[in-house]
Amino acid sequence: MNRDVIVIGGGTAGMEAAGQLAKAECKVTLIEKEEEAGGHVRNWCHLFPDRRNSADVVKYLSDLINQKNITFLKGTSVESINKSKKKFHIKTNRGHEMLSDAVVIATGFDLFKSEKKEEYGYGIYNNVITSADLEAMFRSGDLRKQNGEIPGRIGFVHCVGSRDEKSGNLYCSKLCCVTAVKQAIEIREHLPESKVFCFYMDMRMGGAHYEELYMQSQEKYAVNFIRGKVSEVGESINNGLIVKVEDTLAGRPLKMELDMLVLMAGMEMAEGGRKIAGMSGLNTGENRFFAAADNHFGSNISNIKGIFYAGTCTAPMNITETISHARASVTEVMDYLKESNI
Amino acid sequence: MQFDPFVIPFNIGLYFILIYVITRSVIWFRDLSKPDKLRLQRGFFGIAFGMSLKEIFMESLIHRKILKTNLRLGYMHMSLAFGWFLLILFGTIEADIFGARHLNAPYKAIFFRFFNPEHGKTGFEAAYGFLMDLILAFILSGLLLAVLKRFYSKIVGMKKTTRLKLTDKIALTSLWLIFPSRLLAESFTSGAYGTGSFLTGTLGTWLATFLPARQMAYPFWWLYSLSLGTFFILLPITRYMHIPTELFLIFMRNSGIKTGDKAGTYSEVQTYSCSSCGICIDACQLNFSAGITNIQSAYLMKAIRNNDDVTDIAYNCLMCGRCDQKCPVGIELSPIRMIQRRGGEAENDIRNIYKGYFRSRQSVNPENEIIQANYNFLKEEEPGKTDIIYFAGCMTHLTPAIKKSMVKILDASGLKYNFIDEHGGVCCGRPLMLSGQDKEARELINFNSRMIWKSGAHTLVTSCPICYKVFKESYYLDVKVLHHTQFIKMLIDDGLVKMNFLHKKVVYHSPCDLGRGSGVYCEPKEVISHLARLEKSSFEDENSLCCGGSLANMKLSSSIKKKIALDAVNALTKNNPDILATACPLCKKTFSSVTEIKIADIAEIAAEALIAKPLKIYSSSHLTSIKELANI
Amino acid sequence: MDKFGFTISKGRQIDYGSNDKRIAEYIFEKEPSFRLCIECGGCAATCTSGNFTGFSLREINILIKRGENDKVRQSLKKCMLCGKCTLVCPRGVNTRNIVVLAKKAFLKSDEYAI
Amino acid sequence: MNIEGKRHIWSDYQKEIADDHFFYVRSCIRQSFFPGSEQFFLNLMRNILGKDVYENPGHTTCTGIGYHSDIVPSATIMTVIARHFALMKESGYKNIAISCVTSFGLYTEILDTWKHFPEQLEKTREYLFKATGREFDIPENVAHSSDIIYKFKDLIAQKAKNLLINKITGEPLKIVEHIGCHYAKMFPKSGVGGAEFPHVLSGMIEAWGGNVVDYPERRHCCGFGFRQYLVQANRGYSVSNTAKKFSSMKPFKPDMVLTNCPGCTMFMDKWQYTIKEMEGTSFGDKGESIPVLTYEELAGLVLGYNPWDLGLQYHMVQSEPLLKKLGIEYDNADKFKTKDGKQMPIPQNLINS
Repeated sequence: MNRDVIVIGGGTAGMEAAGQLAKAECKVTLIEKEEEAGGHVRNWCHLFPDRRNSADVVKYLSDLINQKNITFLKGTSVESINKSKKKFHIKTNRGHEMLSDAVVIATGFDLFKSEKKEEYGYGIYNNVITSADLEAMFRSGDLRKQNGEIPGRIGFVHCVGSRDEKSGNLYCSKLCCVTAVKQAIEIREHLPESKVFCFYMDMRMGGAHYEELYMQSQEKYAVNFIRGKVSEVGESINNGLIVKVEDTLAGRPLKMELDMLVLMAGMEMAEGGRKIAGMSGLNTGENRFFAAADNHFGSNISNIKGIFYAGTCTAPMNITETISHARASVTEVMDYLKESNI
Repeated sequence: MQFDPFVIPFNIGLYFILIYVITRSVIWFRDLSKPDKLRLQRGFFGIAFGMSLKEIFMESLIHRKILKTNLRLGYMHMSLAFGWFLLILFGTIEADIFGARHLNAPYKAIFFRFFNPEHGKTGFEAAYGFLMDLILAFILSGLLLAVLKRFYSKIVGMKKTTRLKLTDKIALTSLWLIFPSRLLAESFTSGAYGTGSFLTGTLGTWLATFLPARQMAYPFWWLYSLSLGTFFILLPITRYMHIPTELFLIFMRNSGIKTGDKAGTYSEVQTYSCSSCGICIDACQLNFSAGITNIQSAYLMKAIRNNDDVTDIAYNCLMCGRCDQKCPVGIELSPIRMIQRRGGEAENDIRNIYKGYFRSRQSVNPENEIIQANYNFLKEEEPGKTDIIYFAGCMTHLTPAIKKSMVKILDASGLKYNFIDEHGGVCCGRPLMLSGQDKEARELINFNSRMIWKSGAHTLVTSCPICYKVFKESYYLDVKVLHHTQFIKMLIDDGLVKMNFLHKKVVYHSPCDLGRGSGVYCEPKEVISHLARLEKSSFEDENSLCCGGSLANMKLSSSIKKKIALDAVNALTKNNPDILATACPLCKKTFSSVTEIKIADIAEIAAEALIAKPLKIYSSSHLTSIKELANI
Repeated sequence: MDKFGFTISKGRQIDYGSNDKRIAEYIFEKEPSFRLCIECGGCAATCTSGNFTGFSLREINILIKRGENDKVRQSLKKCMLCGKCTLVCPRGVNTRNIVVLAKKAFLKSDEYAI
Repeated sequence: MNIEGKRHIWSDYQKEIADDHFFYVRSCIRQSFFPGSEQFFLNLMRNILGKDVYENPGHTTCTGIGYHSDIVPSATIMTVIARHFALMKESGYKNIAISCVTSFGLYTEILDTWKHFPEQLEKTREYLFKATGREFDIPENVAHSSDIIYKFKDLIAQKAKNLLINKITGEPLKIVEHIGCHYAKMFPKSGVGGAEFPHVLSGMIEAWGGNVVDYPERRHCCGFGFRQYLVQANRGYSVSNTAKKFSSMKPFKPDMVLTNCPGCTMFMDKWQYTIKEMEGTSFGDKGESIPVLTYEELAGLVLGYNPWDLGLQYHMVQSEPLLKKLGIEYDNADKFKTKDGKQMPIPQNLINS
């Protein structure tokens, strides 16, 4: 069996797909634009809902791609994809020219650039940070304001760049709610004296154990939830952050001063994925993610025969779903290779 | 003159306690309400006196009720109380017969052996000495049980024993020391003089073989006197106050005095009558299902006596009334708890004067306009004229099956009725009462009363035992109040409805407010027997369990409530009935959430069994019992 | 002010920072299930008093948490403590105790005892 | 506060502002209440910066106040504005310079409407032609006059005689900038620096040596709100908003407020008087009220012009405390004199003087 498959993107989905393809005796080339595989998970500290160390997942994935059938190209991005007679020709920025029988696209997502929501003042007001910045603080174990003080009141703004026509993203990024709850709990653990407020539009706790985590955050960690989208952030004379929101459940506008504000940045189609869509003729949906051939039974299948999708390049997913989706893409690849007699 | 300084502690203690008890009784009597004073006077010079004496003998000395519930515990109490009583009685007689003269000071009887060391050598004297030793041995056997109970409560068949405060511990130690020190004092004296019977004589003779008995005796007589003196002086501020107080309680109860809804002499006497025997703890579902062991009635009584903040204890109770049923002293525990709830957090008003020997009465919280409830918003509507009012109750609206069943049955009966809270009614007021807010409850009661009165009905049927209890007890209505089980029973008896027999095994769970709370035990079971096969459970009638959903408890989390409910369901459904029947929407709802077994209200079973007949309005001449009601 | 024919209104904004949240803290401490409310409104929908008035335990719940106590103080008077709300609550909030505790907390705060 | 972040945003919102040859349209409020501002704008442009600014005597109100009060229908206002464009075309100008933020908002709104609904544009052409026989072109460049000052702010800074420094303390002046809502909140791309962190006024303040105060209610409306003020029953609502805004800036002790909108200047100025009358509250340091200046007035002070020539005396809140801080000499005797030295009546109830 000498079938070549190229996997574009070395995050969770790409690594899982590459690993499973290699197990199925394909010759896999895994292309990653960063210097290291692992994707976003590498930047996270602990994962919801059970708060396991993200390093566990990274280790699992790294072990998986450590196989003889896998060639890992780091620091590499795709320049062009062309198909002729069942063969895909791929050129990279480093001058590789490769042929393959099938391509798996696992370009993943980019976090919404929170500075686009200007009214929240990310990059302008000190101590307005993103969920990713907070994760970095958790990793360093040092949770402080920019001036070194310990924050007393911390707010979380849900749906930053999700469910927001103004951001151009109408969809729900699905993971931010539970991430906010997880991070709120972690803050309360790090700083037991702190008060934490989550500003949400809806609490979307759809996954397994999410609702339980939510309940725990209220019961055990006294996290406060205020239903309302933060409209704007300003600075008080003490450099505190004045947050304006409507408490929609009280039916009244509300303002409060916070020491730190965490923006729950949503997920967007990755820049890399967009480029590939542009150069390859792959269809994208209105939400800019890759459009799958069928929402129910073809979520790995693209409009070009032989190119398959894995993971969050098609829609926001959590790690569990990403890994399942990547495994499913392998099934699709194997079916395709068999049916096309490659 | 027979005297020795060692009798001084005993004498001080004895005269102190006598004077104290007299003073206290005068205060208690003075604080009684006028009618209660009259009752007590009548009771004292009437038949109640004899009843009381008998009860004092049976309960305070023999401890019949404890014996019935728990033989070993009863024996312990009996040996100590009855034994001590006999010891005093026969000791006094002994001193009277054999002493230097008649009518001796009490100490001469108590320390008879010391003052008459040579006594007991002749036949009759020896026989009497044998009797005295026998009594002492009887007491000591009980004491041994008591000591063992303190350290290992299962020995007397108790799962839990009460916890003690410091003065209790000192009093307990002195109590424990009384009889062993008497034993040793008498034994040494007997050993020295060669007297004494099978216990003191034998022990004394043996001790004299290796100890200087004559010299050893004296300190033990001191110890004996000291422990008695200490015990008497501490008695008013320890749980042992129950010994004298219980006598008052029995007299008062037999004279027809009731607890009422305010703190007063009777509630105080009851509080002091609690011996902390712990039977209420074993009976309490919060104890055996939820592991909560600090709120039971014994602790409430103790906390009231100690002037502690009782709020948490008072509110953390299902008010199921199981402890009331089991209390061997017959204290009205739930009414006393209700008084505490009404009092709110009035602990500041209870002043602990004279270090606990006297306490002023707990006063009820002053009303506070700021938080005083206000139900002015309720709009009175004109109810149509009717014979029967069906009042489903708030909870029943959450179990629509019950109200639909009742409507079906009422329709089938052909009686003229009005479903008065069909579109949502006003609460009956009992939940407010249970949280101590009687005045607010009264507003709702008045509102509902006016509605009922305006309808001209002669009968009020309710589906909810909570409503039933309050309608019966706190509404002043000229209507017959029936729980729907009673009403269905009447309909069946009168032949107004016909029922099929359902071939199903049914176990009946008696709701607290209907059973223990209102004494309605038979009708529900009779209705079930008429409709299906009624099976017995181990928790029938007075011994029935609480479902755990009780509105009376303000403190329990829903998970603990579920635990109680699960335990109760499991206990009731040991024999796998087809249906666990109840007669309360709250019980139904509580049980349903923890079990797969079908839980049904009796009304539902009845509605299922109902033989449909064409709707026709009976003329009232057909009615028998219902008609009679109209004539009341 | 009359000469202008209009006045400066106080504004409806909840000023969370300066509001008095001792009532909420008191209830949180004594009845932790107070935190579990997700404002579904089940309690208000089933409420016997809510049948007749705008009384809403859900609203009371949130106003106490935000320290908007004045309205709550008045609303609380309408509760009949019947307990239907406790039965319907999906989160096991001990709603009746919250009402009782809130009343108590108001009393205490009036006496400056909290 | 992170200025880098702001620069980043500003770079996203850089609009093109013409360099010369402006067709100037005046503001109803400004020419009535603060005539010195518009006068100085023309003076500055023509005489100091040497630009060509043309005013057409046939120019009218844009009817914006009527439009925002539901009196003037949109077809009418489009036609009125089209007529302005026609005058501009007839005068041979392609760059429009708008003095009023309300007008500016309407110009941008209407141009955007025409872009999305060309049939409306066609209709407007038809209406205008039928009514007046005129034809018009869409202007090549639409700028608010504050945009133009912003463009030349560095030139002004070079010629500055008084920088925005408190001469008494040596510290930069603390200046609140208030941007009219219709300047960029509707179309962020039409304003310098966008809607959230507009740079148009803060750029001037920084260039001329002052410090910008960012306070929590910076984005809040001045309180005018058109029909909120115009209907007397609603005026409480209008003044309440102003009170809220000033209460929020009060702790920062600003030395002055700089605005670019006629309504804002008027209401932030006059409501301070009203609030003081009603409640006795003033919002500046030491019980003073806060002077509210237009950008032209500030530019004039920076360039060393006589404050009375700039028309500062026509504000309700007088600028004397500010002038003292700036070290600008003035003669109170000249305050209310006409051009030819005649004494005018002196207004009552002025504050800060």
